[in-house]
Amino acid sequence: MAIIEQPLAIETSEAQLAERPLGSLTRPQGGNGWRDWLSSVDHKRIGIMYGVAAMFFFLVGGAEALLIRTQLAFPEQGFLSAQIYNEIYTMHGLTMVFLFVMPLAAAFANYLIPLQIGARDVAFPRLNALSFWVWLSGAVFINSSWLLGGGGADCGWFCYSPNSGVTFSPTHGVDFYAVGLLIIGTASIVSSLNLIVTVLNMRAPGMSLFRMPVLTWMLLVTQFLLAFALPVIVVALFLLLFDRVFDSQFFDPDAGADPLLWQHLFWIFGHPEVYIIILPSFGIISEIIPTFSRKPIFGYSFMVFSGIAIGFMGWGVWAHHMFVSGIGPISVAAFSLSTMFIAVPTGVKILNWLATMWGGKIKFTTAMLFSVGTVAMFTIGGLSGVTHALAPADTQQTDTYYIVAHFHYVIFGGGVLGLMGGAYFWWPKIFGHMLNERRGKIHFWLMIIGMNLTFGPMHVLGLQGMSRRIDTYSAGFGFDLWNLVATIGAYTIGLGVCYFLYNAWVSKREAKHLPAPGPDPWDARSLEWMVPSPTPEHNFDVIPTVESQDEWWYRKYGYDDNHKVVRIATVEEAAQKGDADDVHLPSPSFWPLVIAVGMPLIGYGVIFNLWLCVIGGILVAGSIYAWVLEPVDDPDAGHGHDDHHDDDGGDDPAMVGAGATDEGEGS
Amino acid sequence: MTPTRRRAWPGLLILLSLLLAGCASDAELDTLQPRGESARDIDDLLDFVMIVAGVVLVLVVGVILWMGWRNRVSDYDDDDFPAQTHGNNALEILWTVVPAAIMAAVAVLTVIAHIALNETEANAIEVEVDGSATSWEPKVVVVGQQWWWEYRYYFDDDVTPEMLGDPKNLPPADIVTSGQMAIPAGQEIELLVTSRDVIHSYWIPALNGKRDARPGFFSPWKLAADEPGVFFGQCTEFCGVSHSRMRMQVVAMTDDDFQEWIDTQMTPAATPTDEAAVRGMEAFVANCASCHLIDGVNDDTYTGATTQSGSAPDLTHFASRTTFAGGILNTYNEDGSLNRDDLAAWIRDPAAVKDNVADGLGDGVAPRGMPNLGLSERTISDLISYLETLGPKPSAEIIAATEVE
Amino acid sequence: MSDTIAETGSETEDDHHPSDLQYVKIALVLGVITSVEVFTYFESVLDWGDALIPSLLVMMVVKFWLVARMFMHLKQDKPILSGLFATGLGMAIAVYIVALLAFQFWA
Amino acid sequence: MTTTSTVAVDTHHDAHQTNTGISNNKLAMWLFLGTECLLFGGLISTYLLYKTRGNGDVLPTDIFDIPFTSVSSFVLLMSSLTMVLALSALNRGEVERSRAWLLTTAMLGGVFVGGQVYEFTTFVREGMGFTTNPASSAFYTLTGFHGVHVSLGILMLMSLVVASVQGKLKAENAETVEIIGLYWHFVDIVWIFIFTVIYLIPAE
Amino acid sequence: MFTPGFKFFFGLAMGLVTAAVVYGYSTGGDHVGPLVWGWKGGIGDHVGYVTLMGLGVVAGLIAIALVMYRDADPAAQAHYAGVDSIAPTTPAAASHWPVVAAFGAATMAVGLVVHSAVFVVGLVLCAIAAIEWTIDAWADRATGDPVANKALRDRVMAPIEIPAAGAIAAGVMVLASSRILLNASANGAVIFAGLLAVVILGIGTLYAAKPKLSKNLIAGLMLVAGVAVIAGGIVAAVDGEREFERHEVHEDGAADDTHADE
Ligand code: HEA
Ligand code: HEA
Ligand code: HEC
Ligand code: CUA
Ligand SMILES: [Cu+2]
Repeated sequence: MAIIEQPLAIETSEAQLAERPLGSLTRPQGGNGWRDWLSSVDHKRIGIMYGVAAMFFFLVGGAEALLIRTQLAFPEQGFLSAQIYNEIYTMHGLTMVFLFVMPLAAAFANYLIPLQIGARDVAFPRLNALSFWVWLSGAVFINSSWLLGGGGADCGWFCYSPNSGVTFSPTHGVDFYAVGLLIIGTASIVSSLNLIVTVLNMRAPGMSLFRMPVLTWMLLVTQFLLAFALPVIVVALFLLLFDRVFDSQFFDPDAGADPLLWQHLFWIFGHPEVYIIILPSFGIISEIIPTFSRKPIFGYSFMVFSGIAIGFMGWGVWAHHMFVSGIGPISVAAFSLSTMFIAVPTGVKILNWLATMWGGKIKFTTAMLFSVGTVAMFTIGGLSGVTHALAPADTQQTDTYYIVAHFHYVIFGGGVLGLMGGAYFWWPKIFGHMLNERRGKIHFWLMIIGMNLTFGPMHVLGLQGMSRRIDTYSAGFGFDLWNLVATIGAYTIGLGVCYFLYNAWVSKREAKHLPAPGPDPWDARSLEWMVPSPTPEHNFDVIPTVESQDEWWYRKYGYDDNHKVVRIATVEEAAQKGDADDVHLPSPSFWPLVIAVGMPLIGYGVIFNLWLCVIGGILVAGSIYAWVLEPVDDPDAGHGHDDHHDDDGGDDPAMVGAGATDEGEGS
Repeated sequence: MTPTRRRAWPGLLILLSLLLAGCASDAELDTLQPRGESARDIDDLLDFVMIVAGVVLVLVVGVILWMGWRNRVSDYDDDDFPAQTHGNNALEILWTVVPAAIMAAVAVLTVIAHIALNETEANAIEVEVDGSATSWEPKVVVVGQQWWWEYRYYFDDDVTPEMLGDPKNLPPADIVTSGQMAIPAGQEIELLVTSRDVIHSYWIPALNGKRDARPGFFSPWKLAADEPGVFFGQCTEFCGVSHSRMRMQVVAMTDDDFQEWIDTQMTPAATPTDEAAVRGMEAFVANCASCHLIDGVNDDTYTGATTQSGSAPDLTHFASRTTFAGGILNTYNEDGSLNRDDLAAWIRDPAAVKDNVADGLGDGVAPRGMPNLGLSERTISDLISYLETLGPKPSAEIIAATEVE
Repeated sequence: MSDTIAETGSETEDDHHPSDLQYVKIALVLGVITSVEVFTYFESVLDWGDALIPSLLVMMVVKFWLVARMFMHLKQDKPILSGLFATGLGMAIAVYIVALLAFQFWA
Repeated sequence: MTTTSTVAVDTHHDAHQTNTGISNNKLAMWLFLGTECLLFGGLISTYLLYKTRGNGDVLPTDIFDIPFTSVSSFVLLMSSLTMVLALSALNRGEVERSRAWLLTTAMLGGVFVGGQVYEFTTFVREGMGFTTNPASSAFYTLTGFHGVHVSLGILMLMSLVVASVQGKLKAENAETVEIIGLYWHFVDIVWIFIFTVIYLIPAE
Repeated sequence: MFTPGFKFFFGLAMGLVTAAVVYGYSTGGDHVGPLVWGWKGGIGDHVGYVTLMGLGVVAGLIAIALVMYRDADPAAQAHYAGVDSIAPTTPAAASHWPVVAAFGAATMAVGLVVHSAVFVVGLVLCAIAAIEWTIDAWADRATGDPVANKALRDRVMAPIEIPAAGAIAAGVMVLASSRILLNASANGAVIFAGLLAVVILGIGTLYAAKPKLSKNLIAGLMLVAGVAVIAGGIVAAVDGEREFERHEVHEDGAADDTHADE
């Protein structure tokens, strides 16, 4: 595969190995084989692995979506049984949110943050690997419920109690849901701390916070949201798990418990979560639109502050998911109002993108098409969101397909399209060759037509009264036509997705006959474009000193006396060569992977047999200590030691602290 | 050019589809055709917001299209740059303030509608209960359970959550029915919505928005129908395997019809005379009485159903209802005859008609839904004959209007 | 948050951590407050009336603040650390108070 | 320019040239503590919401043993003192003294957890189990999570003691001790909160 | 090809898996359950089966890892180093684990007669000795270089030994003190807990204040205190807990579990 053939800077010599006759316990060294991906701590490789895994789960979640749509194509179909349908849509929601969009955003965050801020790696490279592997083990875990748990979770992605209790959901599906999300949540918390520290601490000289690219800013806000929102669902999941496994009484109404507790905890997490989904995409298109409008982003600081404002306001609106739950009219009114005003900072962003394009020279590359599509589609979704924000109106809309339409427009139209645009944009940087543009545009049109065909009619269905989460519907409610259209649309998206994969495959083959794209194929603006494509393992030969926002652009262009833009350097002159060979890099490690194997063992243990927990626990605890005892920088790695900024915190038992605590929560 | 023109049509599609939705006539759950005060308030609010949203959408998409047309270039050349504007504070403040102002206006209307939706009026009406005139403030206790709705009418008491106590063990009511709620038209009906197991949601789109039925709690809600008629509904909170088949209806009647309905419902079940029906009653006592109640048959021994929710539909006036099994099946055929086929299918194997979790359960696990009792065809036929005697057959119009597919 | 953190921070930087004796004194203060807290439990000693809950909360906050400021060195450390922690703490307090309000916890 | 300016005035090793002047580890720990606030906040709110939901059975507030819990609270408070003394000793390079304080801190933590085991056992014996009612479930979950945090803290402290005995804990490593200390103090302030809000403020 | 490490762990894995299967069938496993991890059929006694099987799988995985990485294979090392062979080494020092194992066995025997807890302690001791001993033995012969062998041993064992030692120390403290507290009266518990804390604080302060003070004195004090606590704990555990009064059901009855949400 394309990814695995990445050239690497470090080569191991046999003589070095012989100096340390420690057999398998030898610290892994960098290399090119598949095994080196397992132990890699390179943020770029980890980013790529996140991306590949996310795309895989996109296919899984998409296949589930197609099953849903096939079942709903016609009234009264028995293609899927009601029980299977419930499991499928639940797993569809979970897969898409936790196993596709979030990791895909994490892929961009991992790959791009260090490059955009001019760093060699993230603050804690091994912890970064840990996040990925633990996330992956959680992802596999939650899906293993199809085989081991007697079916997937069947309670909907927000899994309201008491329907999620053992009485009403007796298979292990919900246990897998709880444990799986705990594992994934732990991984995401760790990764968010890592990335926050990276942005705060590892910026290149001169890269002040307000010179950072908007993408880095949005990713930073996203990481803060993750760091603060995930602990809340961690609490909720523990309560659920304790109820199911240890018979506690948190959600049993007969014992006097209140089912609303779950709803509050879930949505306190859940609403920030939707901004976690959208903000990376906002950041991505904030890089693409200026590049292909040949203008700087309009109102940089407004963009940044509105992102921060969204981040904060996102914490005060959660109960808009509970307008009909019976939280009382005063709460409803308060949350209804707070929700409406979140349209304001979001609107600022939309309008600033338009202003960026205004008067620009717009080149419709695939990436640009996706970005503009994102703006338009997100606006549709955002506006239907505003109609939900009116609590009285929402009493008609909630739990209907109108909601389904809203969130697919914002998630798919806003989030996924933006991420796709990002893929086209950074593909050459990551893989060293372009994705074919002509096919890319076909891909775009398939996606945008498909999504409007799929989700557009859902507005109508919802307003006509079609409930969501129903495995089938009767003829005669006026649902037939639009459901069929939606199904056709879904298959159109499916075609688009396949076409994208085809494009990726063929573009890779074609690339051999095409000239290399060079460091800066798009005439772009931020620091990652000053290093060769694909990015060398050490990122920067010399850490650049930053003097302005859009630093890379200003290294290429300046103004003449008439304030007209003139080129002052060619890309070749300004870019780095990527040939430094004395850069010190953090050493690979296997322990993250081992910990990631231990986590699901603990999980299975909680569900099936506590003794498995003991084994998993020993594995995890042992690996944490082994990790701590292993020096950050392998003394045997034999490389020049220069301006080393990276510190893994590895030899600090403090990090055991962080790790061990999460671990404690996970067991 | 082509791409830009095509980009127009997503927006158009939505507008167009909204129009179409408004015209759809067979959409019984349509939220855009309000038939009651609350639903109309909501609809008015939505209309206004839809216009605002439409304008914003047209503006945003319009600007995108315009720029795609005006500013498009096919390639860049080294010294051809547009003016490098970095921002414009006045403009940006403007488009912070204007949306905020629009939202503030929307907020005012929202709050007004919200208050209207949560107010109840005092509207006692005169009904005759057991031969004595009673002033009744129309109020119905709505109880959800997997996967059907029960309605309880208390005519004498002041119905409050305190008086009702535990939803799993409600005080005896004057009328207990299921699937179809009868109400007097033109009156505001207060509801107390609750559940005996998981969360459900009560929703009659033509009359009002929805309200969750939360186990252990009574949520106040209301609805009103302008005219007599039948209004369909669907449980909208996911509640397990047959969530999609948990439906309901509201039948709004003239005052006279409503009084007549009360009278029927207050009469205990007649003892059958027909031979098959007598056998059916015996079969009922033998097989069904552990869950179902028929007033005059097993009300002295009945202490609740052996189901997870502790309840099963009250069958005392079964034949007076035109739908059964959570509002998915018709009790009567179009020609007015008893729908023996569906009834037989139901009693033969309920799970085959409507998924449930009632068969093959381990010890001590209570069923959710009605189990397959393994009855012989003959017993089934007898039972149906008996069920037919339970209450008067509704009028042909009602049968036609309430028909489900 | 700005990139001047390093510079501005450095001004508060150079004052030294408290001495051991100061730590012991702080611990004594903490201990005394705790004793007062505990004594509220024995109502016979002193009837606090309506002031009970407010005073308990105030004492709690003082203890919390003392430990965070002095033992955890927020006082000497860069303000960004206080900022980060306060964000989490403030967010938690705000969000959960609102949630409890929605439950009519104080009604 | 940020990296070139002031760095490591008080940090004890100068390896880190970070934008904030704070080492990655310390920054990460503080952030982590920030997120922990939301975790404990959730558990505390759950308990507050449920503290009267006894379903007719014993409530935690019925059987609290305030005198005993007061002693526990003192113990934890004093362990914060010994923790900070350990750090301050190590900062001065007094390895032995610092080890003594670390061990003392760990042992005081042990007494606290022992006290918690005792408390839980008495409560169970008195008829309030984990599954008795929502209030008891919430109580054990909250204090249990805190107890697990303390226990992990003890484990970290013991690891430091081992490192110290092996001669690996020197003044250069003071920041490690500081960071673990931060965690320890945080666990202490969570208890300060719990002690007042859960134990001392009477139920209704 | 197959290194000593691989052979050792692979053998161990086979033994454990076989043991698990045998154990599973002998404790009520049916059909192919014990062979297929309970996929079809029962596995018998869960605890034993899962423990044995789990350890077996872990050993198997280690074995695979070892062979994959050409672990500690003197021939491989020699190949890398470019020499013909590496001189075999003999263990540096005699092992003290047999003594521990013997002690553990004796404790088990005593435990059989006295109390099951004692038996468990013995069992744990034996297990520890067995593991440590095997690893030592393995590491001693792993490569041709005693320093490397030591490093090897430490890489395997230190990550387990350090947390285990810490956990045991803390665990003993927690267990012993809580037993004593449970044995005391309610007021006694308060006093004891306070006293214990004061003693710890006192010794700590003493040690910290006068690090130069005779090491023996401090060590002695600590030993005395430690032994006192452990002994107290054992005595208290044997003596049992004090009498507890089961609480009556809360009179004001069910918490308001029904109310409107107004
Ligand atoms: C990417 C994810 C994402 C995003 C960004 C949003 C954004 C918004 N969402 Fe959405 N939402 C979801 C994902 C998202 N949502 C999901 C997944 C659900 C369902 C969960 C479930 O039940 O399973 C949901 C459900 C949901 C509900 C609950 C519905 C219900 O179940 O009853 C509500 C209610 O208020 C709501 C509101 C909003 C609002 C007001 C915004 C705002 O942020 C939108 C703001 C944007 C605009 C308004 C457009 C641009 C603005 C302008 C051009 C300026 C001018 C505009 C005006 C003056 C109006 N959303
Ligand atoms: C990131 C979030 C995300 C994304 C991208 C999507 C994408 C899609 N969603 Fe999803 N959806 C949710 C999040 C998301 N959804 C959530 C949170 C819910 C709520 C769940 C709940 O109620 O609990 C939901 C619910 C939901 C429903 C409502 C179910 C119900 O209430 O009963 C429907 C119905 O049509 C639907 C459809 C689709 C479709 C057609 C797509 C399409 O865009 C998918 C396109 C992708 C493909 C078509 C994949 C193509 C792949 C292939 C063709 C290859 C397949 C082959 C192999 C596996 C080798 N979704
Ligand atoms: C273990 C409990 C149980 C037993 C026994 C039982 N039922 Fe039911 N029955 C139910 C439940 C629960 C429902 C509601 C199911 C639904 O709508 O999903 C129901 C629904 C019905 C309905 C539809 C009522 C309505 O108004 O929607 C009929 C008719 C019925 N049962 C008849 C019978 C007959 C006849 C028997 C005996 C032969 C019987 N039941 C035995 C539990 C039971
Ligand atoms: Cu009841 Cu859905
Ligand atoms: Cu939301």
